Amino acid sequence: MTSLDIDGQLIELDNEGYLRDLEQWTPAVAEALAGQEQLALTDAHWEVIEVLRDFYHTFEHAPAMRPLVKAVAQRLGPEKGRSIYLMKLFPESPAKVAARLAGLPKPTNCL
Amino acid sequence: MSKSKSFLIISRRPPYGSSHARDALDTALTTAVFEQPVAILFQGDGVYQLLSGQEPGGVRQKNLSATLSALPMYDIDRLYVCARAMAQRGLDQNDLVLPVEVLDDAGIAGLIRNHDVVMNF
Amino acid sequence: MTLHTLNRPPSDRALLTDCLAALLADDTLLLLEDGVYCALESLSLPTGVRCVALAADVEARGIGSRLPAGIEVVDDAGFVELCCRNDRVLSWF
Amino acid sequence: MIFSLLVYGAPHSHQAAESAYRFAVSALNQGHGIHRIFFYGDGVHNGSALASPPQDECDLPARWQALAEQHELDLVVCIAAAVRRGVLDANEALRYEKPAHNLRAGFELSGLGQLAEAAIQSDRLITFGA
Repeated sequence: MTSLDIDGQLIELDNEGYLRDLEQWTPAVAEALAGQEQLALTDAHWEVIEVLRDFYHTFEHAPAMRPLVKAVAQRLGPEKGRSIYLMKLFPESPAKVAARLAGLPKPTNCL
Repeated sequence: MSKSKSFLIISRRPPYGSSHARDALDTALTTAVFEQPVAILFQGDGVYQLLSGQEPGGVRQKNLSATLSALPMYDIDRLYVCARAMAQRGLDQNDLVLPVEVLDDAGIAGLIRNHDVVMNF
Repeated sequence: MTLHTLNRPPSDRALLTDCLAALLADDTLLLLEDGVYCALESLSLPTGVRCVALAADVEARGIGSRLPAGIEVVDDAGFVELCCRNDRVLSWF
Repeated sequence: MIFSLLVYGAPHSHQAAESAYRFAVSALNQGHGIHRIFFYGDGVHNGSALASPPQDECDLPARWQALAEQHELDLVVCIAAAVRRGVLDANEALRYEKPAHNLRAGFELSGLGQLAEAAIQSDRLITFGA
């Protein structure tokens, strides 16, 4: 079992690096999780993470890639609402990687 | 995917009492992610899924109507309700969380014939 | 043409009503599992709709001799053939 | 003709799974193909390796497995429905840090996308609801 040490507070992760307790998410936790992926979070990352957290709180589920792209397009404009743009920010699987950093539940591998 | 088929999902069960309503919705979302055209018909007690004001925290479930509100994000915009189901329950469009088209029995029978795959939940 | 299957007894009134309302001429209604008990009611089917009941379920429930004249009984092979002959299969449950 | 089946009922609690099994056998006997059998909702319990009915009752999970081996059937258990209900393969047991796994040989866990794909690729999708 791994954990993050955020200013002396221990945040437990499961064996795939997802938060055990989603309530413990803070921006500092997101920074630390990103560090594990060798990602340095810029404003461009943060605005997508915000869209993702808003989506989750409004619709009560983490979006698949297509609705994520649509949500980003609606909020941040068509230039950013493209999968290529999101792939650059969150390599390999944007919906999955960004969801982990945003403190959303572990995906059920349902697609 | 090369082939495309039109899907109609009929959702007949009320929310929360069983997993049927959630399963119908998950099937609709997944089918849309597979880029197939999807329509949903709410029939029988299924129309209660659309009722506004749901607060299922006390029964420790997620808000189904919140996920239903995401349907436009998945480009699922053909939503139908059964006219009989609405009338029997004294409901009208103003009671619902999403805009829907009301269909009478003939409309529903025609809807079924117009879709390649019809799944009932 | 649609094959409709129904597997709930007639006491599930709302289901039976919605199923019957969805039938169009040339459709077939297949009753199976507890749905075979619906055959014992006088169902008002639209003209041109065929109603059949699944043999194993009719026998299991001992209602073969009680079936009204208009209801045909088909075996499992007949069920498969009906699926082939119709354009889609819609299950009411 | 190519069929896919959607099975919504658990063995024993509901007749749906047994009806689906008989349909599958009958379709195969007539020379039809079965693209996939998808187990959803409580139907995921058809994929349990631990179901233990008395010897004089039908062991449906064992029958599915035998039918799959005989005809190389694709038996897919919805992963999201299964892990919620405690039907796990070795990989998911590891992911969720569980002490055991119980998915029967011949079945695989996969996503709901496999249901959509089955409906697209098959001539008919037949639902056995519960």
